[in-house]
Amino acid sequence: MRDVYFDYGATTPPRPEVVEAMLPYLKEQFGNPLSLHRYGEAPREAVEEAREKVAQLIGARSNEIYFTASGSEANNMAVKGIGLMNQKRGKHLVVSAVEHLSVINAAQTMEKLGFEVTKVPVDKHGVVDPADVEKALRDDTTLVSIMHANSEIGSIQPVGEIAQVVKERSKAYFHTDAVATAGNLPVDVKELGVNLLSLAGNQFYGPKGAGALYIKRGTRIMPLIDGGVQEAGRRAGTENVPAIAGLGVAAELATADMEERRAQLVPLRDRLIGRITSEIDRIYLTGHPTQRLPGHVSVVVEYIEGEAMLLLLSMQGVAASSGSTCTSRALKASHVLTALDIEPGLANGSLLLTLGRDSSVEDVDYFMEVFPPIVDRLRQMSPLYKEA
Amino acid sequence: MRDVYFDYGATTPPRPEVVEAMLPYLKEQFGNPLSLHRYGEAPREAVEEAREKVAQLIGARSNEIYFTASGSEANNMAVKGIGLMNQKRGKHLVVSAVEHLSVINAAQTMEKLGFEVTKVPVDKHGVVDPADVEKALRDDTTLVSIMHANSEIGSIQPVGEIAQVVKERSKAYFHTDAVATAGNLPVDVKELGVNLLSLAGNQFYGPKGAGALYIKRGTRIMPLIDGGVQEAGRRAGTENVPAIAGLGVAAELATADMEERRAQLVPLRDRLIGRITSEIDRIYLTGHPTQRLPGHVSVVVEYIEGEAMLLLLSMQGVAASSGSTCTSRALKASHVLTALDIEPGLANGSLLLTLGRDSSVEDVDYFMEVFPPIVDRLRQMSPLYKEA
Amino acid sequence: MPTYSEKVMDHFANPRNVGEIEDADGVGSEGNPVCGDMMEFYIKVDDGLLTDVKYKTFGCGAAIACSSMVSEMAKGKTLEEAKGITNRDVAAELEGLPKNKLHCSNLGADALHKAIEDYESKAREG
Amino acid sequence: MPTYSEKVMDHFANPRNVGEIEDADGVGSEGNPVCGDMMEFYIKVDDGLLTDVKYKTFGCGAAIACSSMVSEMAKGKTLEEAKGITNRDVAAELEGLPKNKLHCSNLGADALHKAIEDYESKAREG
Ligand SMILES: Cc1ncc(COP(=O)(O)O)c(C=O)c1O
Ligand SMILES: Cc1ncc(COP(=O)(O)O)c(C=O)c1O
Repeated sequence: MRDVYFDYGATTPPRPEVVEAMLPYLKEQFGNPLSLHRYGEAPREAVEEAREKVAQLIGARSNEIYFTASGSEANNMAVKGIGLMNQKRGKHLVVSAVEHLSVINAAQTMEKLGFEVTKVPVDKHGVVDPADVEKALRDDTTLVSIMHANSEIGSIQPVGEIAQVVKERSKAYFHTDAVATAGNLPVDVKELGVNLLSLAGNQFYGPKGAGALYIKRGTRIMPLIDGGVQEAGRRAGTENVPAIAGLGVAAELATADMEERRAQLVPLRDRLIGRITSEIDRIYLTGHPTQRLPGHVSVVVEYIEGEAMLLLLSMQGVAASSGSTCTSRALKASHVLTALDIEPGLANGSLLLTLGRDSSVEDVDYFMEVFPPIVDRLRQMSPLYKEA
Repeated sequence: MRDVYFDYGATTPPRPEVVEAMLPYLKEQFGNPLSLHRYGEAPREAVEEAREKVAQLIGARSNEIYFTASGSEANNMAVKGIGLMNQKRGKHLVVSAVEHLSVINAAQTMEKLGFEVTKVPVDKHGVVDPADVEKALRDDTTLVSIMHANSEIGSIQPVGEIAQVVKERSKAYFHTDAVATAGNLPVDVKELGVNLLSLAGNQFYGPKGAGALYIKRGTRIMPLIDGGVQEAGRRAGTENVPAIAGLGVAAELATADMEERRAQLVPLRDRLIGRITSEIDRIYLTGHPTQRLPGHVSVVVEYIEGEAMLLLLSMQGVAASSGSTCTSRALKASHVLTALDIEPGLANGSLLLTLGRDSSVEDVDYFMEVFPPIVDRLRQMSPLYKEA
Repeated sequence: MPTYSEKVMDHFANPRNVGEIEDADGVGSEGNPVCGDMMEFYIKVDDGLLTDVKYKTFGCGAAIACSSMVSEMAKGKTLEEAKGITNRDVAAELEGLPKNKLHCSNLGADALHKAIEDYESKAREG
Repeated sequence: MPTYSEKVMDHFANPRNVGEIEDADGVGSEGNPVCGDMMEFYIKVDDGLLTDVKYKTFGCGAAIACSSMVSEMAKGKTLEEAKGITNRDVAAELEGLPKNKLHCSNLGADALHKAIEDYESKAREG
């Protein structure tokens, strides 16, 4: 049986160079970067070196990079920090309907704190229309947060255009959640024209526990975690030096081989999309057919349920994921598939195949060997299929 | 030259067992604990195992342990999360004047959001009088946060008594910042009678990037980091599995050898305090003489400045720290020493020597060899000493 | 998949009695695709005994395993005995189900009961 | 201590011209212990030349190094030349100071200027 990891979207394996770079800071170089003595030196330098590498990855200055422990923390910091800091100017936020829950739920918390939130819809491919963002803007809007790409359906948003609209038509800050793209696709904060941008190391072969928020110079933001002087006073807490060092190396490696990786993944993705949609009937691609993350394949399969597919795939050695109700710990229908107007029964047939560095044509072809019989088998026992 | 690390208070070296326990999750077992397939299994089990070990360390149930990335995050989560969630009941918080900045500054942020904060004073040993807490309580108090021990002056607070007073005299939740004590001294949430408690792995030979907030069952609290379903929906973000696994092992080891470690450190501490205060004149212990952290020695040295002492100590191989204005990145006088009514000039002569696992009598005696000449030398060049 | 017991996985991977009964004496269904789980049970009754029990299931691993387990537990039982089978019994027989699956996926007994009701109401009418 | 240049560390570890001048022609001090840095400069003046410069310093590494550097830069200079020494010159001569030390600890030139003022006001009076 072949071992196929098709869940790079859940998390990526840290590259050996990344782990190697972390080890010294778990061992001899365990010091606190704030320490003035020699134990603080190497850790402090490691953190600043990583800051430069992350800055380079996204075309920022290093003093605009603030380390966090996750993409979710970066998103919360952006949404809450901008909202709370700028409330005198207004208490209105704009997000899209397909944002990651760390943006959606942070916005919901802001509602509880007296803010108003407008959710911009998406088209059937999950893409935001800049004109809809424009319509949502108000005099009292202080933040617009539209993600760069959605990890559930792969669609890439026209963030540059949206940022332009926000800049021209309002005084709001513009944040983009680039957790799914940074390190995987070219991301340049200046080209995109964003004020804030979130990223997370575990999405591009870096370690867990290390993310970052880019905050453009001059942006007024309140810390999410108050306390000491770490991260220029904007994010307190002893720095997670090993993870930050690992994030730096991951950023450096990603900068170097991003093109190569994209060139590897896009054909694999398109091969898989092509085969899966032509060889199996009543299966539909979700998200945009071309404006999508490299390596990202998401479908809904009619008449059957996602978790059952995952279990049978797993028995064939394939690790994948699903946005079905049953596979969400919260047991709620995916808000993303709901926003696409996919009807809930169909949404429960969601299957997510995310390819990465180690994926090969052989993996794709093996998948297409084992998957059709699984679909058949589940459909044969489905009361819906019979009815159809 | 001897290499003496007397800055365990800044951070502790992870024990080899801790690092060992982390490695698999940086490598093969890189999966996301939320994943339903086999890559998610071991990481998920590691997180839950660590949760049990941390629970055991502090006498809690494992479902009352919420992992965070740092002590500061846990403190912010407690102060802001309780405050914001319970605002209908009141908007008054009580903290002590010597809390860590992650509590003090979080409380200050709450003031900006319309809350009132009462700061309870401390006596000359930095200890809070439960009667003062009682006086500060109001009908609209929702949270009292008093630390277990202060890392700058070592004083241990009568947290059990204070918790009792808070429980009897108010409806407020009681939080204690046990970052300096958990893993180093016996801490039992039931004995202490607290509703919330913060801890951090890097303070007891665990990794950086892993802390926890104990939240007693039934406590109403708002997440600091909204998003996914991790940590029962109370703290979103992909779990930092390696760090959490390391924290678990550190907790387990600490539970096992805490007594031994205390028995090692208290005599060393007392030897150092005895020698330093008797062999050098015009040097004063800060914090409580006996109710203090094992291994914790803090003094103020008259006529000279902390950073200069640190530099010269460093040249002799001794790594220590100071609360002097010059050694704080914020270049502000330590709020802790200020709260003790130590006059600012004297506070600048602060020196902090924190001993730990690898400290020995030889280290103490070596320190007492090199330190007096340093004091002499700096005093000889001090304009204040001349005047005295 | 550590969240499922071995027994669940066995019934999921090798579901017993799957299928339809063309000339069923009773049919009952429970759940719906929106929730992610739906089961349809078919029974044959002879002299107060469930001589055959089959089902079709749309749903997760737990839903499929529960259907299979219910069919096994019910087959050969009297109608009264089968009515006494609860979702709880099914979960117990499966050596437990993950907490979050207990309510939404564990509908097999309910669907079976509906099939029996269907049979009984037809019997009364006919 | 990576935040300090080698030159700073050299002057901190081996401060030049430390001490008092008993019969100083001018004395000037700057800073105070509350801020963490205080320096007192003593000068001997002969025929408009600074024939001796000494100081005492309470403060951090930067403060001590700055005092030492100023004493070296001023010694042998004319009063006018010495007045021209700025804190910036001192920092430059030390191959830079950490940003957060530029303002609070770099008081050496100011203290020296005060000592010169003291000398000049005495000269006017006397
Ligand atoms: C008492 C106390 N609370 C909180 C903290 C903050 O912990 P962290 O640096 O993990 O955020 C510290 C740090 O040393 C501490 O000593
Ligand atoms: C688009 C997007 N934003 C945010 C996150 C949250 O990142 P983290 O799990 O690091 O908190 C994810 C996670 O996969 C994501 O895909």
